[in-house]
Amino acid sequence: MTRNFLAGFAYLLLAPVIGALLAGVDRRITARMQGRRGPPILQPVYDLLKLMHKESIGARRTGHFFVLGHLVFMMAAGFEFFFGGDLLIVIFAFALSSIFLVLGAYAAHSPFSHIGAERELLQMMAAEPILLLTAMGFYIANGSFRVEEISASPVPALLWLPGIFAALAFILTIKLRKSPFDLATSHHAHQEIVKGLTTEFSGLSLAIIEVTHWYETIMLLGIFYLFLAPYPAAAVLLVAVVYLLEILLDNTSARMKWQWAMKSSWTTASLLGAINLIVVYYWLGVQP
Amino acid sequence: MGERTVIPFGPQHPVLPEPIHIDLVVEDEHVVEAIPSFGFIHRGLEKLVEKKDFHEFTYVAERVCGICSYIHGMGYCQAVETVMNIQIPPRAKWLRTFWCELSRAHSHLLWAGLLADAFGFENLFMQCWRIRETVLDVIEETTGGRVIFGSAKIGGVRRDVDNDTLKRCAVKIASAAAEFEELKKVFRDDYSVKQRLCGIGMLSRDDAWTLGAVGPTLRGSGVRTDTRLEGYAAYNELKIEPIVETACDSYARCMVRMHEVTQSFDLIQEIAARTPEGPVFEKPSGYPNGEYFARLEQPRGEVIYYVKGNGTKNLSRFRVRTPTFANIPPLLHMLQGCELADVGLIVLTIDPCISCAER
Amino acid sequence: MKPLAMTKLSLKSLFKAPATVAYPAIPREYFTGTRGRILIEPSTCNLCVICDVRCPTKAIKVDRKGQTWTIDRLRCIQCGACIEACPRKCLSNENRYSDPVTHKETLTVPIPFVPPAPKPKPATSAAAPTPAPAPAATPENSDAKDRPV
Amino acid sequence: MIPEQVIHDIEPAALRERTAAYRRDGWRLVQICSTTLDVFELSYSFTRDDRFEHLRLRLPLEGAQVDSITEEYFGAFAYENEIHDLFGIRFDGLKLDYLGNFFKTSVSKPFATSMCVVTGGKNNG
Repeated sequence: MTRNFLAGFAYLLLAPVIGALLAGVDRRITARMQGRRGPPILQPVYDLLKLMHKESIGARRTGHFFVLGHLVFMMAAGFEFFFGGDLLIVIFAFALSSIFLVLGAYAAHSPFSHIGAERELLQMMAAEPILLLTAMGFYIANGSFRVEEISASPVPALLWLPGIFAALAFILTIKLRKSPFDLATSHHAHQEIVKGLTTEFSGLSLAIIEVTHWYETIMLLGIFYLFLAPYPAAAVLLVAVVYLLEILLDNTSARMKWQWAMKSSWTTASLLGAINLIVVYYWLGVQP
Repeated sequence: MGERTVIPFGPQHPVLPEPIHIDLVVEDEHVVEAIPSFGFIHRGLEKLVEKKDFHEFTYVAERVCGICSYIHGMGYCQAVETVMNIQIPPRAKWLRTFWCELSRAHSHLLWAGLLADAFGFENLFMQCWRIRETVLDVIEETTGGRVIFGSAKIGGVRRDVDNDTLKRCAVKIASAAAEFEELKKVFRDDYSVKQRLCGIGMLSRDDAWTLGAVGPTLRGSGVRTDTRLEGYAAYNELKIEPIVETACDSYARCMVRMHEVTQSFDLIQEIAARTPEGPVFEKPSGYPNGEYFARLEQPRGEVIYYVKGNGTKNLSRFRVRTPTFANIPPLLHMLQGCELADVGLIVLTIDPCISCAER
Repeated sequence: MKPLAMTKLSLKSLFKAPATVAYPAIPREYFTGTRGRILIEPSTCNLCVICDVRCPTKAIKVDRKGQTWTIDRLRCIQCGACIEACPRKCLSNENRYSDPVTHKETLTVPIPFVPPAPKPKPATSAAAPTPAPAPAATPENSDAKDRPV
Repeated sequence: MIPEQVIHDIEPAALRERTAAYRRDGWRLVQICSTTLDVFELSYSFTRDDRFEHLRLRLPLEGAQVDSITEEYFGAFAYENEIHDLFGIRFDGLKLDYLGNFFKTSVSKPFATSMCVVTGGKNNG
């Protein structure tokens, strides 16, 4: 139990640090793929420090509250995950956190952030089913929703759930806000709705959103780790490969429109996940 | 049926680095109405002709636009030369053509990058601009400037380029052309690019013609036209085949420009090999008296320079009708009923340069 | 139609040296003909005012009485009209841009020209068209007061 | 070959009719230009194949008014609004009228007088 708490607190402390470094490496690799030198690895940290010193401009104070909710529930979801708790609770807290950000975007009276919020909701609709499928997949393969028990299983989940793994990788693109799914808000404001969801946040609020995004990234990569949990080295390698592929995809694709985002995730990804689930269900002969 | 929202687009907008403002009335993401406003940067450059010596005005003409600057300066000179009945030396003609094609290549590459950025393809954007940098280097090596060439002069060109430099530049351009072919394939074949361009911003052949579209916008709608065919400068000695696409959508306009870059690269190499020896400048005498409409092909399309002289050192009227100005009515037509996500992209497919449209 | 047609190019770029440089740290190389900024060789100037007259942006001011030559670098468009017009070839083009500034200032160069005795003799020998080194001048703020011509 | 430039001098009243004829014959409107002399001189340029022709009409400086050709060529609205804002010429029957808000100029009708120099500006270059 103490170990669980330690892991949870380690997440709370280290996730932003690792997330920031990961973002820095991401920016560097992206730059090199584009033929540029790229910023220093610590650039995301410099950006964050600068944002914290900037004035927070917002027409309504409720925006700040929602952003705080976004952070707190994200931290809760990640804590629960690394604590080894229930995967379903992790997913629900995670969804709640995203909803808080959407509410924050709606709180400002800006057409850009409103359209961004609408697109974010659509993207959540595209992503949530797969997250639930993932939880169900882990349950069928291991007989438990608890992360602790899943990771203790001697057989890697990847063996049973390759379809769900692929579907989840698809969703990761949406959650990381990378092309082709950077339509609600992208990492740079070159979009027809400026910066969409986060247009109306500035200063400290924007800094909090940025930190939350780092928490989010680390937690999502944690789920990928779970697929190969019995072999830690291989699992870390797997996570790295997934992340590198995400960067590559970001650099080889245009931003798609919401219709395409919905269609592709509900057909390709959901189908992949659902078929995988059904096959495993009968293969294992309703084990639990 | 969603609620109607008005989304302001411009005059300062990250996707569109041009000061045009469009009020987009949207239902969900569907644009019901697009109401444009212009005139944020009317500088009255045409009026300046009454204060400036007609030789000095070349510098002003070059500054009508920051991207297609050279052809503005050269078009002005060509109009004045016709009024004054000056025959410029052949080498000057060839050098002008050389710089014209460099302008076209660099303008189209810049545009391709902006388009890629408009549909969220950052890598493609950076790669286009990387190749453009080679073209800019050639421009800097031959003229001394990167976007403002400062090489046009009434009676010829302001600086000669020795043949060794021309040859060296041709080699650089050849390597840029090879790299560009790789990028062109991405624009031509990539699934996500085609998803974003095909069938978007339709402009039928008839609409393009009656609304007065010019340049790649017109050629992308299947009209075979190119002012270079008239054979100004050294174009009468070069073989120009206008690039025409018939799909009438954004993809067609994009492909027209892509093929034109290749064409320009080929022309640049041909010109570098064929430029004749001789003087590059003939001193004009007297003052212009008379009027002339010069027509040239800018990267963005046909451009008109009207010059009216009254026998003094100041012209009584200089007018430039830039291609963007002619392409605004077709743009309004294309924007009706499009998707919000496509607005920036459609505006870009006419390659807008609002600053030169308003002068 | 090809999905992810950019993959090859992206991976190639990843393992190639970047096309950009760390600009201010590593200075850019200019071409010989780059139109950077205008330099003056004060010893050959005879304050003839032709550059002042020919400058299309009125960036150059020549004060015959005070014996100074002044340039407003922010007004200058590096067109080179003054270089072409100068009869003594004392103006030249340096292929390096002028330094960024935080406020507008002009550069005034004192001209040690001594007007010839009543009988003027055309001086031709001093016209050396070599690119001049940076002039020994002190930049100072000067209001744009009256100018000759 | 650079085509000959034919300029037809016409009466303002004949503009619509001549324009309609060009439209029927499949000409493209290239541009409309106004010049301030002792009168306003309007030039309408048309092109087809390798031909390039202009209609030239003259209007008085005071109370200049002419028919709009947006019925024939809708794209002409841009030129007509521009000329209205810069020269103050009124166009009757303009199908898309910006009512003087096409160009946002600090001086109204800045091009209406020749050699008009707006003094007092800091930048005299």
